Amino acid sequence: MSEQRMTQDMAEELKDTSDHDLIEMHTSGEVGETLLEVDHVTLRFGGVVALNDVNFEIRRGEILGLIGPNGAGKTTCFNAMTGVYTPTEGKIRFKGKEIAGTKPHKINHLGIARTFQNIRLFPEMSALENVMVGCDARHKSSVVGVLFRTYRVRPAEDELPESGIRRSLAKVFGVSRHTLEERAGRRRSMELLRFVGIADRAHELARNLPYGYQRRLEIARALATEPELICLDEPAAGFNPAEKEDLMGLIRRIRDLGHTVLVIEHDMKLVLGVTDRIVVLEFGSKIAEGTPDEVARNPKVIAAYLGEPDDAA
Amino acid sequence: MIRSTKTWQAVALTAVAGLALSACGTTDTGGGSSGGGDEGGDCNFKIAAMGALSGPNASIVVPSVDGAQLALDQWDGGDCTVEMERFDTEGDPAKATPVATQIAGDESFIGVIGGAFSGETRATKTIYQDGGIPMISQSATATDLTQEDPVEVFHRLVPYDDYQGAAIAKYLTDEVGATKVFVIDNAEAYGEPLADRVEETLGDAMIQRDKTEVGQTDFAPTISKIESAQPDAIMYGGYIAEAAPLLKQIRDAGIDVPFIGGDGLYGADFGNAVGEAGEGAVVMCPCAPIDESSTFAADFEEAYGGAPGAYAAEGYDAMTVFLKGLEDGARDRAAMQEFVTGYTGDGLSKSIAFDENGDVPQDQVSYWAYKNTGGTLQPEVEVKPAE
Amino acid sequence: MDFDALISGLDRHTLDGITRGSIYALVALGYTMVYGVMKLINFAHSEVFMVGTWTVLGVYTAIGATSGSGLAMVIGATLLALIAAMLASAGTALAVERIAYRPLRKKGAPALIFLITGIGCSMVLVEVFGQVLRVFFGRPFGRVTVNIPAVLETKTVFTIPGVDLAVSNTRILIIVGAIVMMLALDAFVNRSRLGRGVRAVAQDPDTASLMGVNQERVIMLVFVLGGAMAGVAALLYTVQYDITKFDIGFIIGLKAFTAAVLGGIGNLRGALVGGLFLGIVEVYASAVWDSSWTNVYAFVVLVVVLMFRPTGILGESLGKARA
Amino acid sequence: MSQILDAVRGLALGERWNHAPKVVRWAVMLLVIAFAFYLPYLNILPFAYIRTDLTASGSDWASVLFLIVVYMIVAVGLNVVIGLAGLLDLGYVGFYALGAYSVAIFGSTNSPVVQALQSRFGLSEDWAVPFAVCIPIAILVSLVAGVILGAPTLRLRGDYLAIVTLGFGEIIRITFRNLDGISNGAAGITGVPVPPGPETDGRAFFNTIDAERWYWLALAILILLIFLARRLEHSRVGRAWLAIREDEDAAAVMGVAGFKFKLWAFAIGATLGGLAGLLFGSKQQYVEPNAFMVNLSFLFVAMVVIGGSGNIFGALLGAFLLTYLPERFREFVDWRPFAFGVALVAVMILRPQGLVPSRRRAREFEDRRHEAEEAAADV
Repeated sequence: MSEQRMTQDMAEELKDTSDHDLIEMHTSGEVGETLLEVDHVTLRFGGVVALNDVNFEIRRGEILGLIGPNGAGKTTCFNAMTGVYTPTEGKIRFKGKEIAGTKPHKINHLGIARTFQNIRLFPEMSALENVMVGCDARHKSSVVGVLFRTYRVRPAEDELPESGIRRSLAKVFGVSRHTLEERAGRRRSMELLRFVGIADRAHELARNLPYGYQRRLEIARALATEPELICLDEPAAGFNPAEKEDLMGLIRRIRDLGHTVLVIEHDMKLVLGVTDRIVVLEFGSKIAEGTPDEVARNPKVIAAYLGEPDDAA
Repeated sequence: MIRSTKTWQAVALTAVAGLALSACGTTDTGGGSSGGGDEGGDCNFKIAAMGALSGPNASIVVPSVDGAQLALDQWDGGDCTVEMERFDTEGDPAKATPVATQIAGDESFIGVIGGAFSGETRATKTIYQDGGIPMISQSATATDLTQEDPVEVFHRLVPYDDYQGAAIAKYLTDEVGATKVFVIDNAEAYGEPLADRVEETLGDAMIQRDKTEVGQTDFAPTISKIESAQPDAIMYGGYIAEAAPLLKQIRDAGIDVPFIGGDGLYGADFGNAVGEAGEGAVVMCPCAPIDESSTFAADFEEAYGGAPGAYAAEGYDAMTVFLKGLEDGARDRAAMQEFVTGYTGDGLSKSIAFDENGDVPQDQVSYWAYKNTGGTLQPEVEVKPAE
Repeated sequence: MDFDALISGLDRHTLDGITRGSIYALVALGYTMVYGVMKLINFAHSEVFMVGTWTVLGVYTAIGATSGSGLAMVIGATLLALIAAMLASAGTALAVERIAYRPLRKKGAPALIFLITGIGCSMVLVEVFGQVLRVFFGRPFGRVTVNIPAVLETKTVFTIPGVDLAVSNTRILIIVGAIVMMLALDAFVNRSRLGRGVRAVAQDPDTASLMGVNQERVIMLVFVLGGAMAGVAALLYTVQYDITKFDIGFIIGLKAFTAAVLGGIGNLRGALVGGLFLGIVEVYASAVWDSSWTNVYAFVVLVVVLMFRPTGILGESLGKARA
Repeated sequence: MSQILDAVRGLALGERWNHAPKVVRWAVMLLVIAFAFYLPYLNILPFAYIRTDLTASGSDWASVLFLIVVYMIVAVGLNVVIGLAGLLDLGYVGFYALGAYSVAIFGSTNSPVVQALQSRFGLSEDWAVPFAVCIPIAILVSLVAGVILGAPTLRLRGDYLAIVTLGFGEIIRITFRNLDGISNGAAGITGVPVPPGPETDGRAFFNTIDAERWYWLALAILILLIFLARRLEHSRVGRAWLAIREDEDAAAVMGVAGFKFKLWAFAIGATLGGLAGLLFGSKQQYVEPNAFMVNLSFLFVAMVVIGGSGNIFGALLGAFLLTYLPERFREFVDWRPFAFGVALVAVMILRPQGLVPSRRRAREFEDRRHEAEEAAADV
């Protein structure tokens, strides 16, 4: 769809026709089964041990928190899980399949998406386009298909154009997959923007959005790739308490859509408030694992966070 | 200014002729100018000079076009008004084709002087053939222009490179007495076939061949090949820009054997570029020394402020042939074509005639070896390769 | 194909290659320094070199130095030409920076714009010598090759015993000159306070400016230094080849840029390694085959090296190494 | 100049265009296209002054128009590579050369390859690969060359890619120049075939004199290509290119197969370059290696950048200006390269975002300028 058309369609899109069907995850797996497995992973850089025999799992449908003081190895662990680093020892498996050595975009296709601690949007694309890039990850139209509209599909009744001739043509020749995907991607992206609460500025360049919007846009973009596991890297960084409260709600709603959520966070209060389970790292080793209550009572954890059990950084 | 009013008229005329699009072909503007010719009797023509008038190779072309202009200025046309228009191609075939299409489409042009280089001539001769306009080239020497798919309209005042290669080889064996010649070329459309032909004619008298690159200034690999080959003469097919550093490095390496090049080195620039290292270097050229009794050199110097450069005499001759055609009553392209093809007469550079391909007849092919003496090229000996 | 010629004359070809490569390396320094600090390919740098060669000609003409002048004249003229060429080239580089790049920097233009502007500057400088100056002053300006008097006449100084390799005075001057200038520059960048500023900006412009390094001054400095090195290259070039021409910078610039990338752009020692490597490869290959494929040799080597070492032989060390 | 541009901006053409009804937009577009086809005959004052054949020593207007359109095709292709995918290709002339040489090597009876085929299979001396077959050959050759060049080099970072592609362009030219047995070496190949067509006035339909037919052919192809390029731009593919240009790592994490799409950009660019070369070689009926020097690559990049990188219409304008102006002002002969250089620098300094930047790029530019100003103010 052309840039010009966007302006015309804007009004229609802004209408709040909340339609969760569009963005709900439909997975075949069962809640509670192991989704991602960090199996005794050790990671060394030269002589430095960044991760030391870390071992935990993420179960489908839960919100898992990964916490630890600065330099505990949270982000390293996170990067290993998303394929940036390959473990020196041990395995990381996603749905039983080892992911070490898989290229980043393939990992995304497997069903893992992430956000970045220091926001990395596509600054010169609009918010909507940012999310559409995410949707495109699940789309199939090829360069040839886009150019010549070769791949035709028989559209469902409600996808047919309204006017007479076009409708008959579409009935006879079908509609190109590109057109359908484009239309669906657009609607889904708008719905996601609505879901994270920034639809009002969908057509603004990402770089011009306020900080909070950018953070939420990153989440929308990651959700657009239909991930079974979404990893949020310090999503509350720079948020005020009210925003954090909103974010907690958003994280729960993400889980309700059918995603499994991994949250890496500094902020104990947020993590304790939103997660189902928590893994605590310190100096590259796992020191505790359990429900928020268990973890909050764990003396090792309290020692690690000594003096700042309510880290509001 | 006059021209622009004329243009206005022409444009207005065609504009009035209206938007009857189908009626105006591509020649509409040109047709207008030729219509304007009616005001000065029936002999009002233009002659085009096409070549590299700008760019790095302009110095080889501009003197010949100036020479043509001089011939026109000295001509007493009687009823005839003839203008010469200069068309710059930068020596680039791609830029030459729009020019050629323009000239061929404008009926007021009755002849073309050029193309100056072989590449642009190759690219445009079919256009001129389609337009039926005779061309006389002052300096395009590639063999294939006339030897492979020749066109009727093409004529040239210089013999083609096969002869030049033979002339160089003949000079090397007869005048230098060389038996071990090292042949170098610049891998370009001019130098390579020339060197090929030298190699062919020399036969066993050539010991080694090497190629260089245009724009190259460090010839160390070639020098070391020369050193180990121990030749008694060196031939280079290429242009001045590379010949100058090459020759300097040959001399710096202490190799003192005779050095000879083709007409790509001909011109005052050679002496300027090569300096003292060029002393005694020989340049073979199809250009005969201009008759001392002629006032051409003086006239040229007066008009253009410098000694006649490369092919100035040929340019002068090319124009003269067309002007003689007009004197003879040729009033359209076909008549001019017929006149040029059958033309014989003494020119400034040589006695002029064209064979069936538009070439210099074999028995008239003649070259001169020029020796670089004190920075200028002095005629040394005439070489007739066809004998 | 003639591998015997290569093997039998290996010493000779290596010396030829080092000579050729020394000039590449000196010119490559300009590309590499500017790139290291600004992440910008300065396409006008080839013309900075070209201006240097004309300056040498100008100095020789002005003081009447010709080949066969006395020893005092030779040394005096060469030194004067060296200084003048360094000044002229540095001045040209600085002028390009001030007139063309600085306004773009102020407007925060993307890299591509700098590139096109550089190409434009290069065209302007070429045409100044090929056209503008010719119109006003006539010869020797114009689009023809011009002889520069061989003030320092080529003489064999000594022969390396054993391999029977004659080494001439001009070669010694080129190789020693290039290496000395390289070492001096390297020492300057690594030891001096100004040099530290250069490295700081190369590594992290933001932090550097927080630390009080004046970025504008550093940028000026690298243009001046790179230009001066091109001036040195210009003198050495004229000593060896005795000519100049309005468009002489193009091919040297192309090769020097290739050399800079080959060695690791942004890395001063990389420029030296890349230059020498490229020079030697070209000469070796030309000895085995012929020179009409020179550019193909150069670029094939470049592609092969980059495939195995994506940031060049020595990597990018003036700035931080980026993945 | 900027005042004029501001005045033009004041008309808010873009806004009006966007709010105009679809019918009006279509009508205007059709009118523009019709006008483009009519251009060779343009003789109405004062518009006729844009013609290049009015002054003495001018060149044929239709031929110039043809060259402009060929370069526009190049610009559309290069815009995909540079403007959209953000890959700096300084060797684009290589693909242009490949297109031209493909049709010459397979379609001309003077080509050594055709002659070898003739003698090998006992074919007549008039036999050559038909023009219609040469087109897919040329497209395929350039496409494959794009992939072959892209596959090993696209993993390199931007500036490295620039020099490697530049080298590629040179390698292509030198190879064609040196391989006498395939491309007839430095002399080039004459008799490059032209598209078939009914004979008129005893000449082939596509001949060397009636250049406007070539122009119309090229224009039709250009319009088709613009249409296709816009389809790509506003699709999953175009978004992937932009995302890669913006932040390649983030794009990969979002599931964009960076290498694949970069390779596609390269291959599409190469194909368009080859197609333009094919048209050029065929109209010229003669190809020679010196027509494909490095400088042409720089010219191509300048076209895309000066018009406004990332915007097809900017690239078209750039191609038009840089081809047309030197032809229109032929009377300045030797001053043209100098003027060209000065103009290039001046335009870039005065309007670094290009003459018609994409709206996206323009915004980006404003922001960066503010940043630069703020940074300057801080110091």
